[in-house]
Amino acid sequence: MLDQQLTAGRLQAAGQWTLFWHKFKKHKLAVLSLVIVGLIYFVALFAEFLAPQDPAKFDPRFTYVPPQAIGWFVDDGAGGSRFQPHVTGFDIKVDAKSFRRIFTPKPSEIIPIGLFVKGQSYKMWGLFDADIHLIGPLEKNKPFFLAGGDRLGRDLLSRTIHGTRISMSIGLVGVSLSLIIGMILGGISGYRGGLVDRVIQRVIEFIRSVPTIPLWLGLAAAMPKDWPPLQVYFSILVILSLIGWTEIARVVRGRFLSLRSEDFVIAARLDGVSEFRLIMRHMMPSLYSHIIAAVTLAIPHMILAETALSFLGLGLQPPIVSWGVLLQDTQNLRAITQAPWLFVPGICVVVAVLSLNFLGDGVRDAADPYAK
Amino acid sequence: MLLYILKRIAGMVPAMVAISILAFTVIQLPPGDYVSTYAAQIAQSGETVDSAVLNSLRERYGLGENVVVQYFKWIGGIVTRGDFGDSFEWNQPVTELIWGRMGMTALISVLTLILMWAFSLPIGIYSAVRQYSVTDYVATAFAFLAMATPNFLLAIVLLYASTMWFGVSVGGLFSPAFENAPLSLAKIWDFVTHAWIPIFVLGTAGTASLIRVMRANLLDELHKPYVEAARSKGMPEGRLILTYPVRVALNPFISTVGWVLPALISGELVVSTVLNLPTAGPLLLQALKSQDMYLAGAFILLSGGLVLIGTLVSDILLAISDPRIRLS
Amino acid sequence: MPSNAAPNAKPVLTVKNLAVEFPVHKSVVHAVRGVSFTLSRGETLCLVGESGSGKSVTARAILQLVASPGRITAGEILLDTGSGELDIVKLGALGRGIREVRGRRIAMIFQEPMSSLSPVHTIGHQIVETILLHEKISKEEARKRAAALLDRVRIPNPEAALDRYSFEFSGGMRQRAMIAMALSCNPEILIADEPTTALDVTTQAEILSLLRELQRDRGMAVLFITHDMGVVAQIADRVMVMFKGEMVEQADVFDLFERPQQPYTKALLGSVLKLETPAPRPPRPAEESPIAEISDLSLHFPLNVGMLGKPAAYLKAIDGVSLTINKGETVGVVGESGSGKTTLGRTLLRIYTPTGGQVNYWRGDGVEVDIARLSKREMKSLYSEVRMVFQDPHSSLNPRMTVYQIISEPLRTNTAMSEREMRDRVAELLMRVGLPADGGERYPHAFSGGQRQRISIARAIALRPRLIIADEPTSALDVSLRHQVLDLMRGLQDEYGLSYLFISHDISVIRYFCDRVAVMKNGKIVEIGDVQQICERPEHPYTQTLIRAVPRPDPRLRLSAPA
Amino acid sequence: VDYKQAPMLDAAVTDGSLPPVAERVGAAPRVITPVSEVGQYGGTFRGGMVGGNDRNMLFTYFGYEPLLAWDADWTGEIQPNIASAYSVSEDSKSFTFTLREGMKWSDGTPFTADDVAFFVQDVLPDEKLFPTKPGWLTVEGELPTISVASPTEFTLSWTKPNGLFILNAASVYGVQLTMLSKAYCSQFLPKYNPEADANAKAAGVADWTEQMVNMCGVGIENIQRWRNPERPTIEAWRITEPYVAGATRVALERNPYYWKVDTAGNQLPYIDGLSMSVNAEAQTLLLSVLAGEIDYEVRHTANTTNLPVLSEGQEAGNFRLSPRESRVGNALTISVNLNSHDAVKAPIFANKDFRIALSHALDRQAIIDTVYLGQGTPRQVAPLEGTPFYNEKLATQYLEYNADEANRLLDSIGLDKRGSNGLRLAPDGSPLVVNVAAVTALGNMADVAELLVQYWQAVGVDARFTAMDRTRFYEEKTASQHDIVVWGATSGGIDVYIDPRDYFPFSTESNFAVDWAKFYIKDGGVEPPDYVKQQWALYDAIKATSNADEQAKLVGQLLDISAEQFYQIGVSSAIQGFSVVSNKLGNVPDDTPTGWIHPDPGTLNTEQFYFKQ
Ligand SMILES: Nc1ncnc2c1ncn2[C@@H]1O[C@H](COP(=O)(O)OP(=O)(O)OP(=O)(O)O)[C@@H](O)[C@H]1O
Ligand SMILES: Nc1ncnc2c1ncn2[C@@H]1O[C@H](COP(=O)(O)OP(=O)(O)OP(=O)(O)O)[C@@H](O)[C@H]1O
Ligand SMILES: [Mg+2]
Ligand SMILES: [Mg+2]
Repeated sequence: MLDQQLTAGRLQAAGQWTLFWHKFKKHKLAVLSLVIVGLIYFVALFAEFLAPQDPAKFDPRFTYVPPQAIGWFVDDGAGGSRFQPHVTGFDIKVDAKSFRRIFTPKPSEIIPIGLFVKGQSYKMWGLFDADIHLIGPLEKNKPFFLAGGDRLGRDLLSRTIHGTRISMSIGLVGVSLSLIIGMILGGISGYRGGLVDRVIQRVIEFIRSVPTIPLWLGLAAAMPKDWPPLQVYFSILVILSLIGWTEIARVVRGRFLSLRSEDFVIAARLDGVSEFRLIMRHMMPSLYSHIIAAVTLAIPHMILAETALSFLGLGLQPPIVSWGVLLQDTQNLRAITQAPWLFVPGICVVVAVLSLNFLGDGVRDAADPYAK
Repeated sequence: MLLYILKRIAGMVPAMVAISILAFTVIQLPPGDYVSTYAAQIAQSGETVDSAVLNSLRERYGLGENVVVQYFKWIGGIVTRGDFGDSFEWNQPVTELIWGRMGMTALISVLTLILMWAFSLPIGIYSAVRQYSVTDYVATAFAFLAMATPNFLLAIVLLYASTMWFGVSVGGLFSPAFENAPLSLAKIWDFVTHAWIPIFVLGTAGTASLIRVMRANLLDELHKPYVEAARSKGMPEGRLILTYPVRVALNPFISTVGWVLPALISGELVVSTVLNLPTAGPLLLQALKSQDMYLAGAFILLSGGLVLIGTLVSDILLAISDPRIRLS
Repeated sequence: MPSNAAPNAKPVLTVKNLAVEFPVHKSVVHAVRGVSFTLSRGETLCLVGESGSGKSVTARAILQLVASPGRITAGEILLDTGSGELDIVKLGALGRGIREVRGRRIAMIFQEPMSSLSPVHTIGHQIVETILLHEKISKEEARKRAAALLDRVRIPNPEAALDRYSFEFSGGMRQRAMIAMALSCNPEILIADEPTTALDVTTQAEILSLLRELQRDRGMAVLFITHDMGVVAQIADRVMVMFKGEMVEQADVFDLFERPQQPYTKALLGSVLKLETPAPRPPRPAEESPIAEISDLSLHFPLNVGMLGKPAAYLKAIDGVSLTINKGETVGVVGESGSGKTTLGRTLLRIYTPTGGQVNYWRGDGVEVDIARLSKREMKSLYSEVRMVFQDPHSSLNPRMTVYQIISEPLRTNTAMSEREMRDRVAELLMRVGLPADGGERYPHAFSGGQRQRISIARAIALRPRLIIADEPTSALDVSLRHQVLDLMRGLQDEYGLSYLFISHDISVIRYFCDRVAVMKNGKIVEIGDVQQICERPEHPYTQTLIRAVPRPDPRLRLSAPA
Repeated sequence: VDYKQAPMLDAAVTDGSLPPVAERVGAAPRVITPVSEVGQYGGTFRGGMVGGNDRNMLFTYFGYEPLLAWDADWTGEIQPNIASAYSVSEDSKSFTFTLREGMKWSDGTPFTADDVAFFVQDVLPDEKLFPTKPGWLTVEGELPTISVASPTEFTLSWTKPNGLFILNAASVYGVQLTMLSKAYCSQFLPKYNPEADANAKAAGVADWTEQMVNMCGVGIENIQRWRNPERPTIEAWRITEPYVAGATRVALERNPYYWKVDTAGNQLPYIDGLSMSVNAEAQTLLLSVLAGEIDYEVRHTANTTNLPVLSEGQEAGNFRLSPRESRVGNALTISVNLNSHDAVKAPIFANKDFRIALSHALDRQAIIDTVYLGQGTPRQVAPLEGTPFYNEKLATQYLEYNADEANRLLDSIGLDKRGSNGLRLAPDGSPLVVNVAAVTALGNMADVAELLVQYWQAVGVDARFTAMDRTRFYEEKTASQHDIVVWGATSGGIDVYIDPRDYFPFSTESNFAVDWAKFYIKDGGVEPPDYVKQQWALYDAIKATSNADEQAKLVGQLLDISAEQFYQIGVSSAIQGFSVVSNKLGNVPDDTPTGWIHPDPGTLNTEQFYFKQ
């Protein structure tokens, strides 16, 4: 007699993905995170258009200018008010003793702002010229610092927006690269065991012993001088990830050593599955939770790595900005005590990292057969 | 097992040779040498040095020689006399410098490590068992805040807060008064008031990632049938989780736990520098930056050796923790 | 009536209208629907029913161990604590209340003993821990007790066995370790979910008598889930039959066997009888050509690998076995639990590398190879010809792959089928082993033990193999399904002329399905011969005991049957 | 006179372990006029060092004890210090010094001309102790000879004139001559002690030279000067907790035999002891400063970047900012490499019009406002206005912000072709990429460099900023591999003739023409055009005379050539410096110049600093 309890039906086509999505959708925070991550990438993609200013444009009058607040209504002169989004200008005084600019908002100086305004021209994706910015002052050269200005009077908001691009792309390339290498080599090492394992483990030990700082310094000097800064940075990152895979490899190996004697792995082997597929499709999913956790943890690391790199005079070179580079400016007492708005990129890092993490959580749960 | 360990230890000799060559090569990699670093440093403060002086310095330090010759001299000294050479910058034998710092380093690192594990593992376990509870969210948020804050920054902020608001003197592990005083209760208390900042700063990022990794791995284990079987015996939940799934979930930690040894020396260089800790880190960083070759080399050799030992320890622990690994 | 239970004694356990549901993607599986029954002190209630009918879920519900996302949606489970009744449903899954119940009052033997033991703790550790949990005695004493228990469940060399790990145990040994662990709690109620599936009949008989003894001594109530009507006939006081999540019949064991009321029960008993006789099979050709020839094979596991990396001793799991499997033939392997059957099967596929001997295999292209000496790559070409059904379906199915992925995997690597063709093929396979096609998108853990076993079989026959090593492939199936699956396998044999190495402890299945039988004990084949001869005229004394111990599906035949 | 001493010494004098103060200060102590008032004894001075090699902090704070001394205002006037008097021979070849009667080392042994002779005869000529001789003590490679007339009088002489000798003797370098106590240090020389080498080996070092360096320090910048508490010194404080690796604190205590007194007859120093924290990083030190844990700081944290923070922290930290005058030639130097090894770039860089164009392309006021908080005025690299060598042309030419002029000049020198990105091409049609390097650690300069490239891009020069670590920067520019580097300026006061690196190819620190400079110091290099040789000749003439007027005239001529050649581009006049001074610390003057050869606060006479009670 057949088991008919489960009513016979069609074998579902995109079964697993539907299932995955169905489960993922239940994780509200993950969905929200997906949206935020989407937004972040949108910002990265359209940075030139979204940023009100050229990120490198400096203005001596506005060094360390505090953020301006957006006002919505202005006096129409007849006792009433009318709708006009605006920011206000500043009275600027230079403190004679500390040589610090003191900015006092001047409510009388109204700087009307608007959407899709003409501003500085830029080359969109390096392809075509444009000068429309999503938001900005109607009059081109009026001060507009929604997130304040930095030590050279550059617009922090624009810099943060442009920084999104680098931080959310190149850093992730580094993470993925070391992840992939780590998974494959660790996988082979743990699955095969024996001689292969010994060799790979010795290589790992060897790589772990490489002192990174002189390596960085050496690499920075070895890069051809006429390479654009982005290429240099990218190359350094790639090389870093080439030596950064050891930890994940050790973990994968450790788990594989015990996994490989599991029946389901043997069963897959008896199915004639290739070694690569066996490692990546059959064994690796048992480690997805760990890998997702490791990735979400590695991302802030990579984003912030630039900060440490710049400490040694490496890393990204101006005019390219990234969150890590921007955060570099916060690492002195001046920022902490007098210009807290410089931490805006830090908030971006936290938001990006948290949403990537919750996204990861959602993915983990959706891929976990036991989860609700 | 014993045989395995002996074999591994024997295998370390060639590995050490390879590492020493590597260390030596990498140290040579950055442009310039100690003397030019020195010259650059002097020049920076507007002081001058003669290029003749530089050349004679090079000669004195043997920097002019062929790299291979330099390597053999160096390694020869280490092997035959245990002599790691002299630090150019300090004009002191490297051995004196290194061991002086290692004690404090070990103390701080071990304290940090213990606190880190003591906090992160329970929290990690809790947030796995109570997935998506308030505690879990709080732990997650903390973890990522900690990860997303550059340690360097955290250190400065804490230092600032502690000096400006609590009036504790800055950096280091002791107040000047206790710096060279003999051990006493007061000195220990002084140490405690100073040590919490470095321990906190050094520990946060690590704690955060331990929490997340523990949680992730435990989540995978919690549904295994053997956990249910154990539960059916009526075991108290806490003990059950600790003896069964946690043991398996520790595997990733165990795989890399040995590397805390080399991290004693080469981890968190920048932070220890900012915090002005009398540990190996700042000395190594300084040696690397000033290309104080033998000092840096000795540290790297030491940490290379610790990598080897650490990996071995990890492998042994791995085998102890999981009998399935032992067999292979 | 052997029961110590006074006929009208107050029941220790009363289940009323129990319902358990599993919400799955877009729908809900009603695994248990309105089941009610009672269990009295000293009584044995046997729970039989179709595979997937909700037996295990019911049993788990009693201990609040329904796996998430399952929930008990209705009903009461009332436990008589001596000082009033306790509703387990209200206790919740965690917390002190339910912990007091688990183990101490109600202990459980899980259906899948293979996966229910911790892989990283010794057997001894797990049993000792259980003992210490419920009794205040010293560690040494607990250890002694554990050894005694292992001895009682017939694990050889119990002292040493305490220090071994579950993966070093054979399937049956693990199951017995599980039993020992459950018994070590001295429970008032024992829930045994198919506790003897992996045991040979002699061992099974001993375990059953052990249970009976305990029941007599302690007045333990037993809820015994099984599909083996022979076992039911031997031990049940009352029998409850489940079908599609509902209880369809409940009766005294004698009544049930004599006067089954429900069609399903009737069909069940009918299948039992059908299995009593061998299936009709074409005569063997006069000229047999072998497909695999095992000669003098041996495999020794190192034991207690010491500090110096030298094993203290070797366990001769296979000790000079010679056996020939002919084309189109089914060779059965029976034998004591732990005698090396599984190991033999695994060695054939080089999961273990034999320490000695040869395994000559004639490949589909006619080439003869020695499996014992093939390289990894050469071995790979054999995987599509020789397939395996694992003894433990649970651990052999990747928990993170859907059933569709699992079954299609051999197709994906060994054939050039398109995704669509694969889907059709998997649907067909599922249907043939009695699973609905939409089961393909679920993960293995969401199935019952018997369903998983069938998934395992479907995977093995997905390709067109020439030899299948089936390690107790039907142990978790109820009789009717078992019959159906065996017929399926037979059909494939007729169609493609494939050969089976069929490991089982169920003599009726062997008799029904095999051409020749090898009897194993202690790693050796003690007797080999035609199925008829072995079943009816066993020569070796062990075989004789074995055949004698086969439980008959007739309660009147049991030792203590009332006149 | 009735001398008084610090109370902390009273007990030792009473119990006889120290002689009475009058005996200790000698017959002719130097009398220091306190800056504002006679101070009080006592207290511990708290300072902060950064890193393991910050020995020159100790040197510039407490080790400026030269034979002769400069005044705090650096007017150029030379004061007696260890030497109470000196005379120069007519031909500037020999120099006679008179020492103070009864002056003693910190261990109580007499300080005499023999100690100087010990250095000049036994230490300086030694190839191992002094493989390279200090430049100011040699004249064309020749070392001085010394003749000791009496314990308090000696004469140093050369066969050729050494016109800059007295000037140098009053600078930090002058400390060199009186560093070693013969009584103590001779024990390490085989010449005086046959056991020296054996003793050295017994102490675990390679040979006697090493032991000598370890125990006596020998050179002014040797870290070992601050390591051996036993070494006798003539400085106001002697080391007690040495500056060794791993030390987190360095401490010094008063030298009871110090040979200076104040106008009231109090033996100096006023302050009992010094406690210097060793910080690994400047930010930590900054925090200590803000927390009021530092009594004087000028070396590491007193810079423009920190000015706002420090300025606002004055009250909380109980300190004030005391203005310091920076006498450097400019806020920074922009050096276009005249000796570029790049065949395409070399002629462009060598073209003065190119540099003029780059100069006109800069809006200096904007840069000053942005980076220097508006301090400073647009200037080229030149001696400061108000100092004797001010040269108006050098200081003020090509300052005007005039992009059109810049474009015109660039077009005129063959850079008129532009590529697809709108940037100029080299005459051979290849893209002209100009790398502008600056050192990351020097934040201000990197910031300026970042702005510079924007201005130059605006006139079509494809300038790109490269931040570098210090060593790489130094290596590249010393090998003349750079295009343009941004670096600090030096001499802008009377030190122009001591270190004229910014005004002609003088040393490898002359970033605009390292190869030519190498030729000058006879270290390979490339032979320069005549105008450079002319400058060299002028400088040699300066060194050959001790006549200040003559020297000033020659410096003027030399700078005229520099102005004509426009070697380097500047941005702003030197940025006003400051030092952090605890409000408790008395006798600290304001508005004094700082620098390396005229070190701050060493020239302020730290021995007369005191803590107000
Ligand atoms: N986690 C789950 N999710 C969804 N369905 C489940 C889950 N666990 C069990 N089921 C379904 O519940 C039903 C009852 O399962 P149960 O394990 O009780 O069967 P059983 O009677 O023990 O069968 P067998 O004899 O094969 O062990 C089965 O149809 C099974 O598919
Ligand atoms: N990996 C292993 N390491 C050590 N011993 C093992 C291992 N696997 C099996 N054994 C031992 O080999 C013997 C034979 O085991 P095997 O699994 O072949 O028995 P079996 O005949 O299949 O028994 P069952 O009917 O109980 O499944 C047992 O004593 C078992 O303990
Ligand atoms: Mg079941
Ligand atoms: Mg078996």
